[in-house]
Amino acid sequence: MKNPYIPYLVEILDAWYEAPGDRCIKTFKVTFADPAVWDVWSHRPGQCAMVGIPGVGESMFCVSSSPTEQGYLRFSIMKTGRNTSALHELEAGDRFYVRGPYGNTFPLDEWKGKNIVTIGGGIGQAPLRPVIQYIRDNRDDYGELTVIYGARTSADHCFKQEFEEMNACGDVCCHLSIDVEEEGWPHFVGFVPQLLLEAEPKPDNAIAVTCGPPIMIKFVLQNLEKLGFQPEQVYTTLENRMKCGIGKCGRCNAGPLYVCKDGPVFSYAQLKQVPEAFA
Amino acid sequence: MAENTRETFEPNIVAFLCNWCSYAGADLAGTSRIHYPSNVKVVRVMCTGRVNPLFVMNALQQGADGVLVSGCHPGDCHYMQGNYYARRRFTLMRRFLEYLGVEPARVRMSWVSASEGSKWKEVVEEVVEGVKAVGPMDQFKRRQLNW
Amino acid sequence: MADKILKKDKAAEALKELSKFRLFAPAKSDDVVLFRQIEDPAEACLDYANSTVPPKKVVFPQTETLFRFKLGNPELREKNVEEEGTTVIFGLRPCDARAMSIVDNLFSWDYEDPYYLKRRELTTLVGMACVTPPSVNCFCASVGGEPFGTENLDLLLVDMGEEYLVKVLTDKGGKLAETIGSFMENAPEGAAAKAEELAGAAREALSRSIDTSGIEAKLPALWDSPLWKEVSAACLGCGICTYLCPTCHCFDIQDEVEDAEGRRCRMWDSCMFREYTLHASGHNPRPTRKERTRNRISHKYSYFPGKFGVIACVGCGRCVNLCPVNIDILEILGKVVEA
Amino acid sequence: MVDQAKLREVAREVISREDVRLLIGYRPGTYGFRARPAFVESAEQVEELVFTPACVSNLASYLVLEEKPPLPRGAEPDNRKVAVMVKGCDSRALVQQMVEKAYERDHLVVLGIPCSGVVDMARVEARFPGVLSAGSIIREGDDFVLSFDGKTEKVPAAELLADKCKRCRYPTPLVSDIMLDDEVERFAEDDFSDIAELEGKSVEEKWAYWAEKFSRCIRCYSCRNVCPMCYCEDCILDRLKPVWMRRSVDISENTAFHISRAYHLAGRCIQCGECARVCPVDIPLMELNRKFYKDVEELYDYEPGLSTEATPLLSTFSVEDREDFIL
Amino acid sequence: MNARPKIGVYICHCGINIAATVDVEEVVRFASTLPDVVVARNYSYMCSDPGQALITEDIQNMGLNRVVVASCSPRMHEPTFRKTLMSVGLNPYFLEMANIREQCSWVHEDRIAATEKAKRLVESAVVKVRRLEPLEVKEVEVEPSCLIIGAGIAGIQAALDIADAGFKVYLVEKTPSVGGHMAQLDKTFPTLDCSACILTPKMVDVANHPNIELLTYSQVEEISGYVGNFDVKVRKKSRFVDVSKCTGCGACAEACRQAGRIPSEFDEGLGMRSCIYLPFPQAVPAKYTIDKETCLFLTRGKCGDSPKCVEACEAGAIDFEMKDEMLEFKVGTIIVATGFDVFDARNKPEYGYGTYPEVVTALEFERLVSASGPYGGKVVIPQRGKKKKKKEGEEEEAPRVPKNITFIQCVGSRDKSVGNEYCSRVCCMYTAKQAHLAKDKIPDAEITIFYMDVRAFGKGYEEFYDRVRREGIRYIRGNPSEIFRRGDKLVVRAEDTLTATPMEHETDMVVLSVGLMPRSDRREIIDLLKLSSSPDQFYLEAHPKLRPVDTATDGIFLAGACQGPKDIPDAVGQAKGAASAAMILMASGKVKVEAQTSVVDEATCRGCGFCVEICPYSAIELVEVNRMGWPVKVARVNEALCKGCGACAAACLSGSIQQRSFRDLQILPQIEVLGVSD
Repeated sequence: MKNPYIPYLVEILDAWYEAPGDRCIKTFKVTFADPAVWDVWSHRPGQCAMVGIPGVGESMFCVSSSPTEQGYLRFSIMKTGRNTSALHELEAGDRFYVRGPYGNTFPLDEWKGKNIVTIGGGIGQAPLRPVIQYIRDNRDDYGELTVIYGARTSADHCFKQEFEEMNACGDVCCHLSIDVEEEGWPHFVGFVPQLLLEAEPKPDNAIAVTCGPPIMIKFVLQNLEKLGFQPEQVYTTLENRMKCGIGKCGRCNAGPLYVCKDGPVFSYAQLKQVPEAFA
Repeated sequence: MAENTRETFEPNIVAFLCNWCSYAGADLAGTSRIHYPSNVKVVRVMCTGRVNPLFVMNALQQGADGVLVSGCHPGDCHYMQGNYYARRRFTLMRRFLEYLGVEPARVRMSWVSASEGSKWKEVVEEVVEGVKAVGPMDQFKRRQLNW
Repeated sequence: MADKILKKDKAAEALKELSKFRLFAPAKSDDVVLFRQIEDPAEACLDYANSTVPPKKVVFPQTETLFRFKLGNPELREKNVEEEGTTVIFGLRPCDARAMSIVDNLFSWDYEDPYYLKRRELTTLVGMACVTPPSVNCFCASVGGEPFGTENLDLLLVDMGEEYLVKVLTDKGGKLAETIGSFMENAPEGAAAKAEELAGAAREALSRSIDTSGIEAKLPALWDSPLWKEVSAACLGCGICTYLCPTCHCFDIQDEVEDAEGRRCRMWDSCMFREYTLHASGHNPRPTRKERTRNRISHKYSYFPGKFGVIACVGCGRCVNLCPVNIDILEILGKVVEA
Repeated sequence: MVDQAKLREVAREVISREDVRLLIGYRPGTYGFRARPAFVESAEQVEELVFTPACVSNLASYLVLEEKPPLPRGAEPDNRKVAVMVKGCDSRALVQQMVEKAYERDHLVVLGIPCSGVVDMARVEARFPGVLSAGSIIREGDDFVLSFDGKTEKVPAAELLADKCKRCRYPTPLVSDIMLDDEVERFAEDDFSDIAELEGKSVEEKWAYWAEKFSRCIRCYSCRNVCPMCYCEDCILDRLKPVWMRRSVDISENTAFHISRAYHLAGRCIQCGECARVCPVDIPLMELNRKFYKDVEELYDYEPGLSTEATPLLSTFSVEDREDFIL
Repeated sequence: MNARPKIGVYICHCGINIAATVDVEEVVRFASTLPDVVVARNYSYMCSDPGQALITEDIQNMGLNRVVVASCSPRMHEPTFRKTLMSVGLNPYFLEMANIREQCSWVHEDRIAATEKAKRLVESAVVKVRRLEPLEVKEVEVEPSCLIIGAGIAGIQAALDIADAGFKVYLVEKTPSVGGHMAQLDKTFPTLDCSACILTPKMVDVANHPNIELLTYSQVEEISGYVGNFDVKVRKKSRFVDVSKCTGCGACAEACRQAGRIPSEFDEGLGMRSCIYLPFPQAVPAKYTIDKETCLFLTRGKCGDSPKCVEACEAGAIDFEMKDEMLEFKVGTIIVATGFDVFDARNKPEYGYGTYPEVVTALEFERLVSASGPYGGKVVIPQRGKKKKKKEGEEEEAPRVPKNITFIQCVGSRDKSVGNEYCSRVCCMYTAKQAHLAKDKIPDAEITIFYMDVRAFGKGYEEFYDRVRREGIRYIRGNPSEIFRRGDKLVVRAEDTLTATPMEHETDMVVLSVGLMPRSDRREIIDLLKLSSSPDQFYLEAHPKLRPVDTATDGIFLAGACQGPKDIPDAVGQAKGAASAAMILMASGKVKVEAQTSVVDEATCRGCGFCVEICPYSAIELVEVNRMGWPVKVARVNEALCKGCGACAAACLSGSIQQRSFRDLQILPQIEVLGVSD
């Protein structure tokens, strides 16, 4: 069995900024330096990988591309610390290391035939992107797809072109927002939980998936409850500090859960049992 | 590089020099073409007051055989007091390191003014000779990360 | 293999023989007993209560290289544990041996940890039964252990006064016994019975105990209990209880670089440290020592048993003996039981 | 020795005050002769309070150890005072903490305990091994009287006394609001002969001595965490940016850790001895701190923790400071 | 967003200055292997235009964002290359230099060793430049006004110069009149000009100058801010006299019930004044002031049936209800000219000052010999403490004229026993002057001067000293040990150190040449302005040689004897220097502040204040901030005051205060590189 601590070398095919600022977000499109790795690599939406540079460190990120996107992986990374700063310095042609895929996945098979609502805020859209992409690539298997997304300003919106393209395509019902008024912004102004009430998705035969900052999640969950969603219908991902990614180092535990192994995807019903999950 | 023996041992010394006096003094040694050993490598700081005594520890850990801190003569500090603070800090740190078993010859301090190019040479020579006499600093070195 | 006798005056020779392997045995540094690699049998101190630092570090070193790298070179060189060769831990207490089997669950769960497991495979455990409890705070019997426990041991030595009774417990143990066979003789009739007697007495001599049944289920219910604030108030947030715990296994991973060469290594970490859960954003899911203490106890007595079916505590008493402010896990568990 | 009834009575009064939120004292430990910190928030809890020669902890540490998780929006911080029991040595920590502006004097209610010495618990436990049931230690003249399991034993104080007490210069608290007993006269002198002896060894001997000690260090940070003077929000030794010291445990990094720790206490250590007491692997940490202490006293005639008006040692200088080693 | 560091390394041959000893090609090869180095080049003269063009072209073509120049000392060309970077829009602080000439090629002979060292120095510059951050050179505006504290001759001169240059001056004087000590003097040495004659015109000028706001009887209470922008609060003490109405006629003083009972400060207590008084006849402003410490009405609430002064004042200027007034204004610069105190001779009890009326201080002697003084310029033994209001018809006891006068020099100077090691610089000369004046007034007097050394270093001084000696004044080298009374004489016991003979010298009068002392209230100014003192307790200048009028704080200057003992020409000279230094700032209107300043990470600062204590510029203060709901104290740096020495950074235990461009994060990698043995 392969040593799980040894990462694979990847090469950056393309890299671009999604959002500016001190905590800017950069997307990397990468492929394995050794194409043979593709034979053993298979990930599902929601799964994560340890991304890093020897000499700097490693951090866990969700794979922000869907397995239906062939030949590359995508990671959208916000600059927050030492490792992410080093990663942000990289450009197309540069290389870094990836190991994984780790953790569980969104139960997309179980969700077949249902209406799916994704509710994302800021960089929280990164784990939702593969869900949306996967559904769009398997459009007939699912009902309505509603995408609700907001960020602080229009510049902070991740994956801008893709939303435009979705709106144009019409296979997705897209609701966008920014926190404060901006000239020329044609969509909603306000926080994501309000946008959710505005969009008013129906709970029948539906699944809601939400990712974003903790404060947003808190109010989204409240509002989903208002809209009639049951805890079993609501999914989210947890993000704790991780070191090993494979359920050994103990760092990511939230109560009895090893977020890296048992998660990152959890239903709200599950998390309600674990008080530390929202700590 | 080959193993250092006592005879061929060329110590490596990291020096912290204040911009206004000692660094200028070392520059003057250069302009005056005063030759001295090449063992001392300089980190320029604005004032010896900036030099944290823990820098000594880092240098020794990294493999330096000695450390020199040099600044303005008392009363001449460009920032009035920095060298006085440094003097206290290094007096204590040096005694402490000696207490741990680090030869005092490895932790030196000097006052070299901008006009003392020849003193800089003497200081360098004395520090290098002093460290040569006590040999390489191995005990505290970080273990080598052999590839 | 039948039980053997190792006369105490032969023990040094036997150790000398074993030192051809990577031999770890208790040794004294000032008054502190530690497991150290032994070259000279005279260094070993078999007449000890218990080691301050458990022998877990032999199989789970405090700092361990995972792989090495050169900056600018894509190649990563994996640490080869195999090279360390056969390892013997001589004279460890049954609780510490049992602790390793508990930790095995973790390192072999789902992903197998190649470093730990390889080292476990290479290591033979020679136990030393506790004829008298090493400390007043021993409570192994409350958590599934025994002063003469054999779980996970390859050989067990029982101090019979002038000699050690050597019980061979596994094939691995048998092999090791063979290498020192020439220093041993067959155990006389009645030795086993005498050992049984000693075992009984040792069990009797354990002065502390706790009824652990029901704790696993009870702990989650006590999430918001005021008891956590009470028992953690004095906590200093240091790593003594976890670093000296034979079952604690948390680690950090960091890269170290020196002059363009480097290594990725892991090192012990402690859930009692503030930085352990601290996010880069400054948010800390376990913001105070109260939450950290609750997690430590819950992990050992609820989460771990929930996942692996066994309490992650062997009752060695180290955390009680060495806590600078007398935070006492048995007192905490007592409060949990009462609550 | 402090009258226990009086101690409780005073404590009751203090904790009943509206402007006091917490009283930190001592209570009996869970086994043997131990005593441990007590955190009293109501008058009912004072019954468990004690002060005996087993009360080794320096409670001043808790004044700076309290963690402050984010306060919920709109919540007001509880600004009421904290009452704390301090021995002579401990009181110096309060003074030094105030020199370093950790809090204002009126944040505290100090219950001073003139102290004729505490025991070294390791010596007690080595002398009376296997005592589980609560035993007690009291001071009677030149002896400690230990009672346990129905027995009473008298031991000359010197045999069990903690090392720091054998050199205690300030047995009576230097700062207090309520003194719980009569002043204790200085009963010991500190000539730093222990340090001088080590200083007298060769560099090789010194290095060997310390290397052996430092090699045992497991970097549990108990010495740092227990120290009443170590309370940085974010210790540089935990930092990754920059890395002052690696987390890996080996002789080089361990030595660096101990140098850094001791240097950061130069002119600040008040000799409570807690670091050495808590070290699980018996590294003689006070021999490090005391080296600085000795030098600081010799060179700068400075003792930390004596006056709240003092200027921190390394934040000041004298033009006349010695510089005989400077080229 | 972070741009990845793209470093260009430029290695200069400096003709053969570097290339002869350092294998430049080899250093280039080495540099190009270092992480993040995009390009490494060498050139014969990097500082030449084509050399700089190499750098600017690479910045533009290759997108370099960090530059290392390995050449001569940064003290030489750092400004040059900073400008090079700026010229193509790169922040000038993205430059690091490796000094491979002065500190390498010129001082080492062995080519291999020098090359190895050059490589390490370049590597050290590369790892540092990689972590440098862009800095902004800030400028602050300078308010075109100056506060001058103290209106002695130094303050007056500085005020006039600055005002004449067209800048606003606030001249603040604590006492009711300008003039200071110089106004008390009779003649000045060595020219024997009348002190008042040369001073009073200037005093009048400051009062009348349109650009000077003269604030006498006023005290500075608060100063905040920094160079160019100081906020000043001044307390204008109440004179209880409406200066707009007071005509200075003096009727009030004559009428005062206490007239002649209050010792006059100006006359050193030898003369008397009223409670309402003009310090001296030529005082400016010529307005009366009521001394609230002694005025019966103000101390007891009652002065006979009604205060006589009120009755006497025809202008109705007296107002007992008058309150102190607070003034607030902004200035760009400050000159401190607070002067000196004279040594209190009571601290040398062996000389019997205060015990024997025949023992006077030199300043008292000035008042004695001054024609405007209490004895009309007669040299007499003053009748101290006897000056009760004489009864009607009572014969006044005539003061005794001394026939033998003895001067003792170095009283309170060059004297470790009183803590003053310094020479007061003026005593030798004023003693000679006073001896001359005494001889002039009492030609048959025997005059003796005890001295340690005579220091006559100024222009015309030695000549004057010579002249005085030739006048028959006896100089005895020796420091008297004691003075005691024998009959109606005083006996000075001393040793003539030139002949090594002990002696007793009988005399009628002793004049103690007291030295100059720092002001007894100097702490107030030190606290107000955060000034430092030198070991002699006078205010400390920024540099003893090159910045003698500057203080450590930008925009604050020293003039006159507050910085150290000075005679009048020196005080005036320094005042003009301070004025010109202040005017440079005000004329340019802007001042650049240091960019490599310290900065605090408020999230981790524990507020211990070590840095606050340590900062020689008082640039750091503790402020309360909210940390997740909790009020905590943290250090904060005033960047306009910080000079970038970094002493705070080395003092901070938690590494929370860092110096820009010299952060731990930037220095530690250098140590890592340089520490490695080759």
